[in-house]
Amino acid sequence: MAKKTIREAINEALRLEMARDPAVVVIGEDVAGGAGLDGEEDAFGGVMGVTKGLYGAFGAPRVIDTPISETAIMGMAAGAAATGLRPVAELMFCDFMGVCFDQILNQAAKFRYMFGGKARTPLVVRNMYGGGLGAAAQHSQCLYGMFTAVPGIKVVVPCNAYDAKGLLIQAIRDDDPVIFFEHKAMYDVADEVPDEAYTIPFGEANIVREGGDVTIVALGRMVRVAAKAAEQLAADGIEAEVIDLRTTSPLDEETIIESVEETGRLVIVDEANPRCSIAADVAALVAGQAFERLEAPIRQVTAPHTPVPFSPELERLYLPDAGRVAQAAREIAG
Amino acid sequence: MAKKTIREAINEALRLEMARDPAVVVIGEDVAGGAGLDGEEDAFGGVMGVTKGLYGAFGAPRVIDTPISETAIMGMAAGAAATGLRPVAELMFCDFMGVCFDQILNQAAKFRYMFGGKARTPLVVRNMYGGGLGAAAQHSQCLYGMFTAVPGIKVVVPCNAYDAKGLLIQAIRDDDPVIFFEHKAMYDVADEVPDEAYTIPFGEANIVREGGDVTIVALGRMVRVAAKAAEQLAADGIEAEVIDLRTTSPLDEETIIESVEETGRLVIVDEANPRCSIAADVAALVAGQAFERLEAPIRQVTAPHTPVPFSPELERLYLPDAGRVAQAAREIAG
Amino acid sequence: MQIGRDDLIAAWRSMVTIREFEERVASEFATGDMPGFVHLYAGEEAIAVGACLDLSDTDVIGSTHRGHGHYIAKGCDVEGMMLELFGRKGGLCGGKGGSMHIADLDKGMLGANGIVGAGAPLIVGAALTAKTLGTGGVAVGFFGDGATNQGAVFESMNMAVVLKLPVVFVFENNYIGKGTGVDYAVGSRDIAARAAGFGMPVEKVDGRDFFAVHDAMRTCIARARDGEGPSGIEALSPRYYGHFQGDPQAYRAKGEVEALRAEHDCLAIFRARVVEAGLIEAAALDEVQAAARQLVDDAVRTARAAPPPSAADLTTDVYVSY
Amino acid sequence: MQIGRDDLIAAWRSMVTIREFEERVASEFATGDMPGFVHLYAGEEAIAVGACLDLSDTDVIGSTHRGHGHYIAKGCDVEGMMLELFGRKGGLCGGKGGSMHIADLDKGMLGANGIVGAGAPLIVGAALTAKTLGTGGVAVGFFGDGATNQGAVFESMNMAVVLKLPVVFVFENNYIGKGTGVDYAVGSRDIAARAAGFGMPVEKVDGRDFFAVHDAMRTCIARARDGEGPSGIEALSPRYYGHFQGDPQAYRAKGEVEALRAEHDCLAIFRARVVEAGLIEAAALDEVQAAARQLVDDAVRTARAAPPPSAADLTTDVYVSY
Ligand SMILES: Cc1ncc(C[n+]2csc(CCOP(=O)(O)OP(=O)(O)O)c2C)c(N)n1
Ligand SMILES: Cc1ncc(C[n+]2csc(CCOP(=O)(O)OP(=O)(O)O)c2C)c(N)n1
Ligand SMILES: [Mg+2]
Ligand SMILES: [Mg+2]
Repeated sequence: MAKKTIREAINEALRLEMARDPAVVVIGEDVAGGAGLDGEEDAFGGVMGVTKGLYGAFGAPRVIDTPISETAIMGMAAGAAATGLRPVAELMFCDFMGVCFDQILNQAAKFRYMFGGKARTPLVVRNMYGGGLGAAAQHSQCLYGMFTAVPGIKVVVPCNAYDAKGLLIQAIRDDDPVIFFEHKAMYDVADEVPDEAYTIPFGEANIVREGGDVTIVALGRMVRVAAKAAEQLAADGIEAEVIDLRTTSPLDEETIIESVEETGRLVIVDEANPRCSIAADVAALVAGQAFERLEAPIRQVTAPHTPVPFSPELERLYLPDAGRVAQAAREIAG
Repeated sequence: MAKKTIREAINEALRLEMARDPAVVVIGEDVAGGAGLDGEEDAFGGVMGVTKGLYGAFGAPRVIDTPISETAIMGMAAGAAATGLRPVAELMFCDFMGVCFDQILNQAAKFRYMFGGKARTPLVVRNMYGGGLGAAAQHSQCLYGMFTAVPGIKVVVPCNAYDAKGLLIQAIRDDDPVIFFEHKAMYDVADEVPDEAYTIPFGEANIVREGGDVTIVALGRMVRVAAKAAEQLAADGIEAEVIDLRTTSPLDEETIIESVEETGRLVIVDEANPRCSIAADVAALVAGQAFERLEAPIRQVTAPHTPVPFSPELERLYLPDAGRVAQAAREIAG
Repeated sequence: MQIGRDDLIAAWRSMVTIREFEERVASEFATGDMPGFVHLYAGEEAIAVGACLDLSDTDVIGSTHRGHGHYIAKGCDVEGMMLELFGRKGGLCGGKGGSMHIADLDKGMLGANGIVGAGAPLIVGAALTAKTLGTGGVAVGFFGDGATNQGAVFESMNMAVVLKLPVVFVFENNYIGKGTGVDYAVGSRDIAARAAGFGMPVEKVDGRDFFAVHDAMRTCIARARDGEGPSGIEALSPRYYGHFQGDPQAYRAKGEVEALRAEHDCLAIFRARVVEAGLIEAAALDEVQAAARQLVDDAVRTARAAPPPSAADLTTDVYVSY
Repeated sequence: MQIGRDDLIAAWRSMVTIREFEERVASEFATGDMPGFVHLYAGEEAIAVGACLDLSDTDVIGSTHRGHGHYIAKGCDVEGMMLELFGRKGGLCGGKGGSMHIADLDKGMLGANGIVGAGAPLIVGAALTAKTLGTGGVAVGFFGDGATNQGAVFESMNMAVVLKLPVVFVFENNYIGKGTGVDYAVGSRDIAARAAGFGMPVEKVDGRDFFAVHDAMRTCIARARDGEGPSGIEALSPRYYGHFQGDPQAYRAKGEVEALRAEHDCLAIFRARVVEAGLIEAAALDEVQAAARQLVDDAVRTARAAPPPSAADLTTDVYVSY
């Protein structure tokens, strides 16, 4: 089995599904690139090169470059999904949901319910989230919480190449709208990824590390932060169980609760701002359903209630790190 | 002191502030109505008649009817706020934030931080939220949680006419962007409201009812539901303390925690969907900061994770009611 | 224009069914038994029917908050809609959608929409499906004069032109958006010309004249089917009722609606034309209208007798699987 | 056009300062010491400077992600921007904004914007302030060819026309939006005509010719100041660098940029014009350019020597009061 980066894993997932199903199309700005210009075709292959080569393999009718019109992109994808295609639309940065949220919030998410169960909307929206690249306040947010809040939407936040491929293939074959979050600073992270197609079911969290002293729930890039913290804690003789949510909607409540019932202690690590976040959501779940077994306050390690700062020094302070996670765990696992 | 409806209280707040400060303008669709037509001027005064009469009192330059272009409305208001006006923009239904969220999420909310503290954006966005009128999935949502999640924004959710007037005047005089939520089914609810201008500070929850057995935190229309539940509980000898949040950002953490430290029990009532909600946010706060004094699981009484149904029978089942709140309280106050 | 007798009868049936339906909904809503908000299409029948007459179930339409007429013109079930408007079990959306979300995907009716302008990207998507899968279908979107100022509509026109998609934009200019006049809200004061500036032909027609609408649409639909890309029409016709039921229409001149009904009603215009041209005899038209009235009357009786959705329906249909 | 010598010198100073700044940022960014993303304006200097020459601090401009040129043309502090681009204390935004959010409200620079098209409603708002408070100011918004396809820009043009606001829309057509050509992305293939369809005059000019831009803008600004409402210009001029630094520009033909630099550079055109017309002697121009280079060099030295923001800055400036 070959090592592949998250970039390669996602590209491979798209390739396999486009080859398997003619209804799968990729839509977005510069998903190929070079349209209407004198240089190369497929000049970008997505701003991060994730869709590179798909244009050559499947051509313009399946890899669709668009004007800078996210509302039209998302709505076109939603309308196409409701009428027979399986579009994978690229939003580029999740921050741009601000200009096109209606087509997800009020359209794609609600078709099935509003239309009395008669609609199917197999739409996938790929987007980039997260800090670490100095992209500042409008290109670094973690907005998966807002999508998780919307009934009718599924939300995926993979943390490695293996999961990214399996979850994306699942998302494309899924009959509901799925928002797929990719961390912009993780595309080059590589691990073992099979060449063939495989799916990872939604709503099944991954226990990255077993431990009986404290449960650390994390998602996306924060899973690696949590794992690093767990190592530091192990050195102090504290065994942390690290849970990667993989999907926030559906949420694997069972795995979280079972773990906390064992450890009695919970730390949640979320790169997002704290208010109405996934961190708060998981804390509330446990405070409601595992209270009797809880032996300490639930700690959330998140970004502060501020926009993402530009300066690298400030951004480093803004982002949760292993030290803060370990510290939070020590405070309650004492 | 005269009894006034929430509609009248809001109208009065706008009148007083417009008279007091020439920089205050009202912007929105049919905030007057009748523009370019042969009938009456000020024909609508807002879809619910809340701004009725302002046009006559202050004229077109201060009461600005617009095309159906929410992005331009919100952005114009944000840009005007950043350059010297104090606009009160009307979004009509909060559900419409989907078509204009960027101007709040990425613009108004972030100016001050991105520009290094040099910007002031005294913007107020009035909107209607909530169910109960059979307005269905795209006109009944409770989206205050999504705005609460955004650093740089303040969020107000009044539950009666007195608070609506005082909080709106505060919002207009406030130098930060404020999203002001009005429940569409409560405009005719009346109580004692002074004629003169007064302000209610943000971040100060209101203890609607004192009690030592269980704390019930609620907001907006759910405050009345919580109060009703408290009466039912009193009949069973359970004394509930009912807290009206008034503003979700800033959040009065102190009042909530002090109360739970007394009662040891918490129920949160929120008309919104459950995931990443204010209910979850408050539960997480208490699970982190009042855990030692907590004697029972934290219960959330919210709408289910579904869109808002149209049929009145289904909508009644969808909305939290006093019976469910009392039941949740009994389960933990037993 | 040559339209066969059967098609003319079909068109008349659609137009009078819409009129009978809307007039009846007005009175039913007034009883207080019909929940929520309803926006009535009476007065604009010729637009929906002229636009949809040549469409089949493989063609898709996107509607607005004022969707009853588009729904009937597209051949969807009248009783199913009446049940839905009353929020009853058996309603076309199971009572979960109501008037503002009335839809029938099997018939290519992609739904009314409570968000003004939001249907535009959706029908562009339906057109993308048709082009990508080669179904030969076209997508027709309806938009009010007010909706033409929404970013979603502008972006969609450009997108359809760029991707050369089989879309027809139907701009229903009833000269009012809620309580605001089109000459105030549309800065250019010309919806068709502004739309044409996006790079597609847009023809302005009298929306009260079924034949004018049908002629113009025939050209647009043929162009779309031939792979020549999008186009549009601006059809002018008034609405007879308020923006929503309960709206006193203070923004309109006294007697404005009465005059419009008396002098330029689209049904009367159609009737006069076909009778004078000897295409259909008045009696036949009356028969069709009587049948339509009966159909609506039966639908109301069925709807009023129908039970509400069951409690279990509250949490179904959120996801295909979760 | 008659522009006094001082104004010509000022224009030249702005243009060469932008050029020197951008060329230097390119090399500084290449060292890896400059964080984040930068989008360079080199090649388009005549547009920003021609558009801003007649503006005062009471006039407001709204910029784009490619904002360095607009910022300098509006007379904002060069050292403050260089510090900001390096994310240092003392940067104009305290190191919290960076290149994509460079702003100076005191000088009427409402900010670069990381969201394409989002500046449009904002400058309409600035114009509303000017009109409501009677400041006599105008608002000028800059938008790329790609941005002209955003709903926010379309809605804003209509809003400005409806409210007759003192806005000037400057469409900077460098014929590329990231990696997509304008003739692909703009279905009508004519930005100016499409914009004019919204009900305002929009003139197409050679954006490499400072004088052409300035002339057209003079008319637009006068119109706005006289309360006659919005207008716009479409100015054509290429960008010399990639979409962002690090972009290999594979979408461009080989030698395309080199040819543009050699044959149609806006600085060369300006220089030739004023020297040949005997308005300014070459030596004076060289002096100004040398000073600009020195200014930028000093700014880099200051920025590289400056400390980062302090940790406490992370949580300040979120609210005026909370
Ligand atoms: C995005 C959005 N903005 C505002 C509204 C409120 N609203 C519903 S219909 C309407 C007027 C629409 O006018 P027009 O497009 O001319 O259609 P008509 O009602 O005349 O058929 C408005 C403002 C909405 N539903 N969605
Ligand atoms: C809403 C939004 N969509 C997409 C992007 C990504 N993006 C940034 S700049 C750009 C291209 C802009 O092209 P144009 O408007 O022509 O300006 P230019 O870069 O040529 O100056 C794109 C697609 C963005 N920042 N915001
Ligand atoms: Mg209308
Ligand atoms: Mg460009």
